[in-house]
Amino acid sequence: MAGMTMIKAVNSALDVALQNDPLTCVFGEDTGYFGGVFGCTGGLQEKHGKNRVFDTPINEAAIIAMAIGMASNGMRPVAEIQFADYIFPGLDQIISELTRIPYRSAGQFLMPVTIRTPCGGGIYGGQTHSMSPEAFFTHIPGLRVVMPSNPYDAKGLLLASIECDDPVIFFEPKRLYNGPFDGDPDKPALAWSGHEKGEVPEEHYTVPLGKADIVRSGSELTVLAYGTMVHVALESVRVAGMDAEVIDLRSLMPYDMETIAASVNKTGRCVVLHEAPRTSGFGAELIAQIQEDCFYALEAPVLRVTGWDTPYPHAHEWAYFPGQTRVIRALKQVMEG
Amino acid sequence: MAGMTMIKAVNSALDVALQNDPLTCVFGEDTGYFGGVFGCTGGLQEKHGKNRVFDTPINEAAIIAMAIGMASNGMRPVAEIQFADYIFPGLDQIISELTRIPYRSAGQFLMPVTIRTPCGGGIYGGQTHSMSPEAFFTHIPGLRVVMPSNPYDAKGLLLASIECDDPVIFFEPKRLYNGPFDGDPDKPALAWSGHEKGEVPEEHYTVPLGKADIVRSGSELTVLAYGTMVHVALESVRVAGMDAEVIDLRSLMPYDMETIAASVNKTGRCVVLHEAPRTSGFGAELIAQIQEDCFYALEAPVLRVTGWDTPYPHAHEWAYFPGQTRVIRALKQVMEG
Amino acid sequence: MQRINDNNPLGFHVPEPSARPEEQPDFSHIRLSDAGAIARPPVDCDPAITHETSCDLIRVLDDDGKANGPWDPKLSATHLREALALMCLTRAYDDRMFKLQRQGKMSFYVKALGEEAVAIAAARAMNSEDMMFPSYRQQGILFARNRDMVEMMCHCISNSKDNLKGRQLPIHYTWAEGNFFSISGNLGTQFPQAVGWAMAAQAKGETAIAASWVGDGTTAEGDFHAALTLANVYRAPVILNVVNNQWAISSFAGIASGAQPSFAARGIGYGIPGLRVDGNDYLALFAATKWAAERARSGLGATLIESVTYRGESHSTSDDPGRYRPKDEWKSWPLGDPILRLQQHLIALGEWGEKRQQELETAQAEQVRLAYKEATSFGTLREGPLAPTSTIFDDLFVEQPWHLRRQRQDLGV
Amino acid sequence: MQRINDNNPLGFHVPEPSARPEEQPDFSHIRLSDAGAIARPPVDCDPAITHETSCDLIRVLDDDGKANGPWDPKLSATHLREALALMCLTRAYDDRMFKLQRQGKMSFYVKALGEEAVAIAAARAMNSEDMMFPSYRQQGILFARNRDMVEMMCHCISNSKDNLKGRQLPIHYTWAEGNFFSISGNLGTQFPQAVGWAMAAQAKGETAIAASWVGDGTTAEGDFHAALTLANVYRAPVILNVVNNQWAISSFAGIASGAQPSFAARGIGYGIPGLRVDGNDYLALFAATKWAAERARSGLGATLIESVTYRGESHSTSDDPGRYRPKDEWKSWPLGDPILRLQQHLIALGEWGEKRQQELETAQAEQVRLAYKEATSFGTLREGPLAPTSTIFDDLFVEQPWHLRRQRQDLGV
Ligand SMILES: Cc1ncc(C[n+]2csc(CCOP(=O)(O)OP(=O)(O)O)c2C)c(N)n1
Ligand SMILES: Cc1ncc(C[n+]2csc(CCOP(=O)(O)OP(=O)(O)O)c2C)c(N)n1
Ligand SMILES: [Mg+2]
Ligand SMILES: [Mg+2]
Repeated sequence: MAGMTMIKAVNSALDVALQNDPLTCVFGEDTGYFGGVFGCTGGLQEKHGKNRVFDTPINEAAIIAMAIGMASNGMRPVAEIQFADYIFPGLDQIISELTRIPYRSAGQFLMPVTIRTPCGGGIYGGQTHSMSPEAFFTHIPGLRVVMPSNPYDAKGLLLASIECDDPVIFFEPKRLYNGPFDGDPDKPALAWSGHEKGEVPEEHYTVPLGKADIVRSGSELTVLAYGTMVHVALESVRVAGMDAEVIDLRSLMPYDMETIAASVNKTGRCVVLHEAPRTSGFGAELIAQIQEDCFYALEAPVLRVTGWDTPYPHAHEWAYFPGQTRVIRALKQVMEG
Repeated sequence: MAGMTMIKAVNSALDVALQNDPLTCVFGEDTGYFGGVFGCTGGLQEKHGKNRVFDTPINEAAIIAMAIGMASNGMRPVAEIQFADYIFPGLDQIISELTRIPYRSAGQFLMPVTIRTPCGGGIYGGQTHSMSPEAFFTHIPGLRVVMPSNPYDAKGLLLASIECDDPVIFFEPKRLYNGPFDGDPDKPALAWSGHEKGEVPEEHYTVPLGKADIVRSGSELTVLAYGTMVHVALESVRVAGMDAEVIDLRSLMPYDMETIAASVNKTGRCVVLHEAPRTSGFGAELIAQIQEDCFYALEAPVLRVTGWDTPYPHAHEWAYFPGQTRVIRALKQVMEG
Repeated sequence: MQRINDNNPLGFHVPEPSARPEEQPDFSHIRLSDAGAIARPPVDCDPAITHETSCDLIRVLDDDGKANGPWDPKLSATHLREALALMCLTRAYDDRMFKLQRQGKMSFYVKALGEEAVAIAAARAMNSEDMMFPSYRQQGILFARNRDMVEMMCHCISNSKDNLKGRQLPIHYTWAEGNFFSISGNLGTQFPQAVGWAMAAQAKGETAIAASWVGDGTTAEGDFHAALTLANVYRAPVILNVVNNQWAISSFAGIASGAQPSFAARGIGYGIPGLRVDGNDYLALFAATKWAAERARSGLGATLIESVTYRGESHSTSDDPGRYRPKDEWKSWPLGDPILRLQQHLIALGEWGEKRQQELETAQAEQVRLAYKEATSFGTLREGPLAPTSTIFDDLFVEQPWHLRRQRQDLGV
Repeated sequence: MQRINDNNPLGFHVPEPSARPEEQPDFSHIRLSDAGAIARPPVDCDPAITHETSCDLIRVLDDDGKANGPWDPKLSATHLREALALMCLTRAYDDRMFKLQRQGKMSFYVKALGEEAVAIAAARAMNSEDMMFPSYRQQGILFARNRDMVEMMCHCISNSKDNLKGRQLPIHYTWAEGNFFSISGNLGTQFPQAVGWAMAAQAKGETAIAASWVGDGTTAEGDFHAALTLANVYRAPVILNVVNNQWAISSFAGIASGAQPSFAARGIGYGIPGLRVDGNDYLALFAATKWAAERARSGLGATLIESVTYRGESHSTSDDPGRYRPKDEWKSWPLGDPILRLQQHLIALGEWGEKRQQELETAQAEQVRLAYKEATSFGTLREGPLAPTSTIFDDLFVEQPWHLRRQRQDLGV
């Protein structure tokens, strides 16, 4: 065990993967010598060589197409997209190719590709360094969508993603890279050191895909969250003094409906949180399925607390971010409902 | 009034727009001399000149970027993407540019761009000529999403879209181009001639954006549909002999929550239909909002009948298409719930 | 502000083809070279010197069917007869399948009529372990690699033996065993993937190379640029082919090429040598692919080959070319018919004749007929049997997750 | 199958820069030409003949600060002094803003250090009604077009007078009035948009042309290809600029250029002439832009101009260049500093001197200081006032729809 930030945990997962499988390689914009703009691939080129950890031209479609081509030739590529906001030039390669090739070839070509990309706001990144585009990806058949909320899960989930023969998109909430964030920008920044989930084994381990984590048990209501919002949820629940069950989804697709339904059937109330815009966000999917599977247990409408249906505004970042005030209001509202 | 197919109605709308506004132009792959692979732009080049109706290179990003550039120079471009399946190379220009420019320029540059594209299955088009990707677009802030279900609406909505200063994506369900389709592939194909909504004025008119159409009133339950599924809904309701209210959404974003809520509050039961894959499809958004706004009126869970979470399989098209059998089953189930 | 006005079109420029329906075909814009006229640079040449090879036309066969010049690959008569047979087989297969589609036996078909040499020459100039990332018009590769015709047909009619379980439109073959990638319905996507495959071969220290094909129209897609950029930067062992068959559905090649009629010339700006080849000349095509393959195998990187040919048939079974080009345009095509030209060459060599050609055609027609008969014994799209319906939920994830299981159960399969 | 092994890297090829931290800077790969050595083709030349102009380096100013050869635009001393002042103003502004960012006054900043000539020369060689689609490193255009500096700063500190209502990261200016498009944070997207704008100008029969800029790294994006393809096909009156400042964050230009170091050379394959210009030579840049503008206005279409320069500062305030390149690399840059070179020229002409330079710098520092003082009087990012919070829901739709109204109410604004 070692104290690790989420950056270090991601780095450690990549290091282990490169070590264990000679067919794994790591690439993206600035990921080679420099080690990535957030440092997630730092030191890996030096250690594993520039044939296995290298820079790419600035073309997200090319990055993903290259990963597809490599996978079709038996490799296990891990591609980085510098910011989730910049993934769209590569989206066609994901929708029309990466996720379709195993299907349309009837399994003749598998696509064990992992795409890592930092997402989310809270760093004054403005509208092009803050997006949470996960909902788009949950609507793509054949794609696994993963988002960790802490260093321990980040390493375990990333190794599970890399080792999985399905294509995976792995979102890293950049606001959590250096410490947990409870949604209050005025507090001094927290660090992972000292945090239970900041203790990460140096060696190989995995956290299972498709399994949510009940990060706080409770009986009054269920809060569903992932990424940064997990920490906002925990703190909001604490401040509001509620006996809430907080579930960290970890895998968004396939999501862990079993765990979700068990909780909502128990509590009868639910709030869903995400940073992404509200309309057709992933919260909508969760709510649609919850009301179908848990209808008769529900005592109030399931509420969503989300980003607004606008780009992430730079100066008004904290009016956009679904922080504690809004979360607590929803928690209370759902209890009254 | 004239009998028009949906192809003719689209063509007539473009013709009127080109006639009325010298700043309107129409372009896309094969849209010039040939008049489009479905004929929607047929005859327009001959009539309005090749400076206003022309072919583009095969690059969907270029097509949309060109439209953006033209709009920024005061024009009102109408771009065609040959199949909705092929829009993804252009998605970055839609997400990062078209819909953001008015916002990020604080209104200095408006984007009165209309993107037309045929969508949906039912023509044995296989996985690359059958997609219904509308849900992706409903998650993009600042974009209007429109899908007509008949020639009359097609013309009126298309003219409204072109004349609107907001960017609009206009989906044309290709299975409806030549006639309504009730979901039964074994019946002889129907034609628009004789259909009430196949009677279309030759001149200018608009159908308002953002307004749903109650295509059948009823009191027992509400069926929400758009595009091809409107016809499947109507026929299923008829076959099942139910007193259902069938709502044709027409505009998906912004959608007409007022009409939807009024209906669901009245009936207490609701089924949502779409051809697109289920998970994170647009049905999820509708259900999430309905259960929030109409919770206490609901007597059963809102059900979705949708395409599966797979690409559109070629040979098993009819096992994928959410046809009458599945719709009727859901109608019954929601009545029992 | 001046308004748009048809009478005053000002500077707006949209390229137009030389002839539209009812007009005289006109190919005077096609820049021809004499057979044998273009020098063959060494494979380790500086890409910058390939202006001639990329802007003029590399041709070996002259009008009399004689082979000329430095690009003559000097193939044996046996090789040439095999090549001819493969081109004829492609055409025989296409003819029958196209007709069957018209009869409603399958949903879609695409012919390679007039450009059969492109695929056959490339496939034969490469090795069987080399990986192919074709577009939908290189079915010839499958014949050249001896794929079972019955299997090909089973795919096209989506029956119970379709190796793609009915999931793909006809002619979107996949054949991993034969190193033939999954054909995409999305234009151009396979171009940069081929580069990725080639990079992996490099990384693994293998010797196989990759090749990919796009059409003239498809060069406009961003993925074309992605492929050239990757291939250049990583010096990948890949052959990038543009099949310039003059048309992209209804758009003539000028809607992609604009003022620069050579697509091969695009390569040079990316540090990639360009070869512009008579696409109806089997010998020239074979030689060009050999050159590129040797370059790739020597660690020198990619080559961009443009095959100048003509799409003899409609784009697919879904369009009528009479609506956008002169009906008989193909007849005026200055590079002729690739099959006739190779025949003429063999005849000139004294290695072929009318009779052998007729025997070949008869035998192939029978082969295709029998194959179709056998294929239909495994079902057809309309009448079945198809792959089991439950298979529509397979192959998305290595293990079927709960949501697909539920959906399968919902469908009752 | 052979496995990857560090000891046996086989054919895998990844370009490497000539020097990394702690190593000696080395620019021997930069192909220089003598000032005045490159011929100036007529603007209606065939793009195919622009190999020399696109692969060698168009230079006017020699080492002694003398102007040479056919590209000398023969500008007046007054013009040159203005140009110098604008470049100095860019630098003075950048310096102060960069420092203020370090002090936490704004969230982000990007300098144009070392490449100031690129934007100023282009802006001055074009007309004020011409439309600019810049990247984030052409702030000089705003100075050349006399944008109010206080307004620029109000945007950067996102205060109540920010004309973008605080919605954009600093330096992502928009100024419609000054024909300056909305800068995107997404690389390359504006390149094909500029072509669309130019096509609209054509369609409307107007005389204005457009220009756009991307960096060396950004040439790899698909939108670069989209722009060249559109510009070629529609013969659009647009100037497409590549600012090759040797670095794209931590990646050297070779990660985009591969074996073909000239980005200007890409144009030829698209039927677009290429000009490769000493990017630190104001005279050469001005002349190149003039040439391209004349070509565009004559209905001859686009030009691709590569400005060869060096990014003197970090990529932005977010990175430390000492981690990926030699700290003093800029000092070895063979094309020097664009400001010093223009100064030297003016001094050689007897039109400038130490003292005037010092006066200029003092005055500009004061101008910037005062402007910042005034800007802060309208608020700052951290302390406000900002645009009213309710504005975050504006400008998405012409009329605010129900869902945004609800969200605004939910936020209580
Ligand atoms: C991304 C994408 N855009 C559009 C299409 C529709 N489409 C299919 S084939 C075709 C024309 C292709 O022409 P070309 O590249 O010249 O190839 P050819 O058919 O002549 O072999 C078009 C536009 C598509 N399949 N994919
Ligand atoms: C689509 C996209 N991908 C990645 C990025 C992240 N990014 C911002 S600037 C940059 C480097 C650009 O380098 P270059 O084009 O050379 O321009 P320069 O900064 O040198 O002016 C990168 C990778 C982005 N902004 N947009
Ligand atoms: Mg073609
Ligand atoms: Mg750069």
